[in-house]
Amino acid sequence: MDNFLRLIVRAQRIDRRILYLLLALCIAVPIAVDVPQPRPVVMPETQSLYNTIESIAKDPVESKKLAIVCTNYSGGTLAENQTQNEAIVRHLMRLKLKFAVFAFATPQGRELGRAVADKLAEEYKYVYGSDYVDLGFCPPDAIEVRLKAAVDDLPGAFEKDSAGAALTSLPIMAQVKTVNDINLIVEVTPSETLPPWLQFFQRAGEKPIPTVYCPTAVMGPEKYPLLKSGQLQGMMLGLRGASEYETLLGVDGFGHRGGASLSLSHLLIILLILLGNLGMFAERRLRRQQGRA
Amino acid sequence: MKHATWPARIILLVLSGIILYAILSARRGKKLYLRRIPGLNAIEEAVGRAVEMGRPILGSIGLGDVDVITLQALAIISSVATTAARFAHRIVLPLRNAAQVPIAEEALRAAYTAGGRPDVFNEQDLPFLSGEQFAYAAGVAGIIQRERPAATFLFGTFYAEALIIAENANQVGAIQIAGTPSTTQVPFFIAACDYVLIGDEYYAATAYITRQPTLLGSLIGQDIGKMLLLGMIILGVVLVTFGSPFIANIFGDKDLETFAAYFRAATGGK
Amino acid sequence: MGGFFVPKQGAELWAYIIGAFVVGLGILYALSLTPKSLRKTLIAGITFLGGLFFALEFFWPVDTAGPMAGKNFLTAYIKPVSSVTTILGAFALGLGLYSMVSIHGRAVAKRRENWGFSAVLLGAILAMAIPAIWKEYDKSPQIAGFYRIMYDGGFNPLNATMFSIVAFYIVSAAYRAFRIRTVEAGILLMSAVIIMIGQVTLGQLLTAWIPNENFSSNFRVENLSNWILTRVNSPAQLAISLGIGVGTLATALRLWLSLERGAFFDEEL
Amino acid sequence: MFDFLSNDATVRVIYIWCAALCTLGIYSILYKENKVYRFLEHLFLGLATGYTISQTWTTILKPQWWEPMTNDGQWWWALALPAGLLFYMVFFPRHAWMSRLIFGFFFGAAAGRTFQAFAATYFPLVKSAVNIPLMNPPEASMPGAYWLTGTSAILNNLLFLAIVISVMVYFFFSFEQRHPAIRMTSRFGRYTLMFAFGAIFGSTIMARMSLLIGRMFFLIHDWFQVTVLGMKG
Repeated sequence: MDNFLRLIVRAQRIDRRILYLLLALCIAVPIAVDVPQPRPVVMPETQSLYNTIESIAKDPVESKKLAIVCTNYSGGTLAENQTQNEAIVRHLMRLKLKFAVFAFATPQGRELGRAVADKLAEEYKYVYGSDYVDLGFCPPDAIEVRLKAAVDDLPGAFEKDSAGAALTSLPIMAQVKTVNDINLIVEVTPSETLPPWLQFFQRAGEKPIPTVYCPTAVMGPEKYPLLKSGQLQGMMLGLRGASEYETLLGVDGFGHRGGASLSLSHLLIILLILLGNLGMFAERRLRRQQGRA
Repeated sequence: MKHATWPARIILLVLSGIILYAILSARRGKKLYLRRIPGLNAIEEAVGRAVEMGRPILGSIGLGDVDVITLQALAIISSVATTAARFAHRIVLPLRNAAQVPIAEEALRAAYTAGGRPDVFNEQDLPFLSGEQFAYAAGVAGIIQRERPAATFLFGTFYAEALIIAENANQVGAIQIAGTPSTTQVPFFIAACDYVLIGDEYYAATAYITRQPTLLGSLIGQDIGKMLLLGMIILGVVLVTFGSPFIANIFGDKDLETFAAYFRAATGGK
Repeated sequence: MGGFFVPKQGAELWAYIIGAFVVGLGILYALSLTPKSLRKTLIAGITFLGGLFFALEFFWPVDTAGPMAGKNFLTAYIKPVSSVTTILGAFALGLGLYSMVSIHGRAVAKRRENWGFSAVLLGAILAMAIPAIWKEYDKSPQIAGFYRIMYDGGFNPLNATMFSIVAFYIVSAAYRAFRIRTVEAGILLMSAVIIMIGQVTLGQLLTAWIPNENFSSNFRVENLSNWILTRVNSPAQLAISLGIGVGTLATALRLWLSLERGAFFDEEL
Repeated sequence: MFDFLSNDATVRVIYIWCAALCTLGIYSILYKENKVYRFLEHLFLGLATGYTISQTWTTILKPQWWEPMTNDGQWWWALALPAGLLFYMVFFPRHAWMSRLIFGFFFGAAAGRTFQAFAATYFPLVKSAVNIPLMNPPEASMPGAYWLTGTSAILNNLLFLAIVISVMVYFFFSFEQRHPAIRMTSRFGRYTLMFAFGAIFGSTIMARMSLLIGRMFFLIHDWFQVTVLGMKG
């Protein structure tokens, strides 16, 4: 018994490099070998995001308007944000909704967002300029001003698309004049980029624009109050949210494939925490025994 | 909210008025009480240990621009520097934002002078590490592994790089004190650091360390302001429970017409 | 031609640009003559004016109807004023560059220990900055290709890898910190573990047998973790952010009215 | 000589190899600090600084300053240059105080914006904190409600209010928290804070693992399987 306790006590101080190696294996093995796995349970906030887009498509007036997909991520968070972005764009394209790609946190965001739209456009026969448009990149310092101006004159505020064509020359913009011609704001982001939309755009028109949020898992929790306060109509939380959304759409994307690695790594951490605590209690017990002896 | 509604004007004016009144009365010499904030007493201890071990101190004022939060962080690091200067001890302070460079240099030079050892101050100990978040993190991690600081002081705005810095410092056995208003990073500081300032303890810290009447007064004003908001929340919940969204409407986007409608309803539709 | 503040063209434009620059330098010179006793007042005045614009624009009543609906007399100037702040902020970059280049340039020039790393750093600045700007003016494929190698082969993967390294650190931090030594540590551990289980499919399988309806649904782990996030985490976050909000407001007031004290503000000028 | 740079496939092979080596080299710090990491650290700092320079020019100075000034004839932008020079006054000790003029302008602008930011950020939060009736909650009559919904909604709302109050009380600094009621409230506040921080920690783990999954996917798939082994993407 004592030998067993001593073994557990030693497990309390596993060298960190062994922890790192274990983690690398937990992540890498499921990627190298395709593991079958069950579908996730869909969370209410993900379902609500899905329903928001569905109801826009069903509304004869709203479905004619333009959605804004703001892709504020960079290469660092591709795994989460790109997967979310693909799921959203796929959904919009399935429902034949028009949308604009836009970014203001990093110029990379615009490039990445545009690349996703271009890739899926082939599949859904979307045509640039009439089904979707690229509003370009706006430097973060200027976003406040840009959005304030866009409230009354959207094409005027953004002026040109990323290729330099005047927005007014594109067929998709024919019906888009002001904030009232926007039916949805999608914010895909790894950072604090939601406030400009909420402060200067969402409620600047005749009625609030449905706004949905696709943050990395770390940014999500602090925004739950906004779901309750009605400032957000849905949220796709990190890679898990993307995987749930893929379930709703019935597709197998990266969200689904990465799921096994996610599960294993979480399991590893929980086991390690368990081991560490057992070790601590075992040590206390040993010490007490020694104290008695 | 694009422009102020009337309730917003009144609330902001009242809050600002309370804070300013508290500041001004503190500056006129009113005695002020401030409760103890545990982590702050550890600062001297950490500096002392670094001196004993003969290894440098590492500071960071985070990723923020030259803004309110960063300036608060700099004030805390400066007071650490004054203590360190008394023992002619080195502080390394890597910077992420170009505009922070001249301000940090000036502040630390002043701090070392105040501690009596301006000769120990060296501009090379305040390196600028690119404008990019993770390049900064990579640079700080490298500095930590090479210089093996005995104590770290991490104050300011932090994002995901917080854990990179804190874990590397943990590996070299540094005693760590951190404080940040970025709530998302607090749990990681709790996990990796010895003392952590949470939420607006961060704003209280400078007042507590410097004992400046202005800052103490401001803190008292903030307390009264928070009590006011809390009082309105409690009153609002009671009113909502009895069917009146009055307080909820005050904090809404709609301006006077809502209240006109409310009073019409309250007075029987006149 | 018309007025003074209208766009100019050609040689006249350049004359105006140079003229404006020279006048600006003149103003700088005049400012440098400010007597010591007035300096703090001057700085306080500029600080106040910088803030007054945004404060007034927000507080000043707006028109409720007509062409200026939802605007006041300052709203139109928000765009140019913000542009000015952005541009001036960009000019500060040179300060950081100076610090970096002087430290590493000196290391290379004096062949200090490990000067090779400093040389790599200086070389990398040029290798990235030059093609990144050049490709804006010259669309040749060679430059695009070189930029691609620097960006997709260097900067981007270094960035992503450094970010992902947090995953390793989070494991060692969790392993060390989540020991039930105190009540608080126990609470931290419990809520983190429930969230972790509720987040992954493997964890959700644990309670997938419980019917997801009515009362019993409360015991499913994903609903439990959602409850923690919305019902415990939310109000706590809300209360923290209200405190921070009032703190920010207070500090903003001190800065705006030049009441702030501390290392930077108490120096003699 | 640099013709290979115009071949997309060649460029792709080069940058994938570079990226893979960079990725592995950075991870080497997990074992211990070494020359490879130090090389990549300096490379990264240089590239990042170069990137910052180029972005400052291409996304800010060129479109917002240089082009309006030289193409659109708005000559008055030339005045921005002397104003920007104020930053550099720190290099001249006699005139260093002048840099405070521009910092002052920045502090002022940041402060002036705070009023709107406060109203826009915190007012809706207060509104949502208030909207929690402690009797007849609307949830009780929503679809999907069952016999306990009404009670649990009330309990949840009470909990919400209790947490808001206790956490705010925890952050009051101006009086000693001696009275037992206040001490209990404040301690409950601290416990709920720990609950919230645990929740953030737990949900962040998923985000960070996702990043690592992304990098591992690159190493295993893009680099090893496709580029090294030549398997089909």
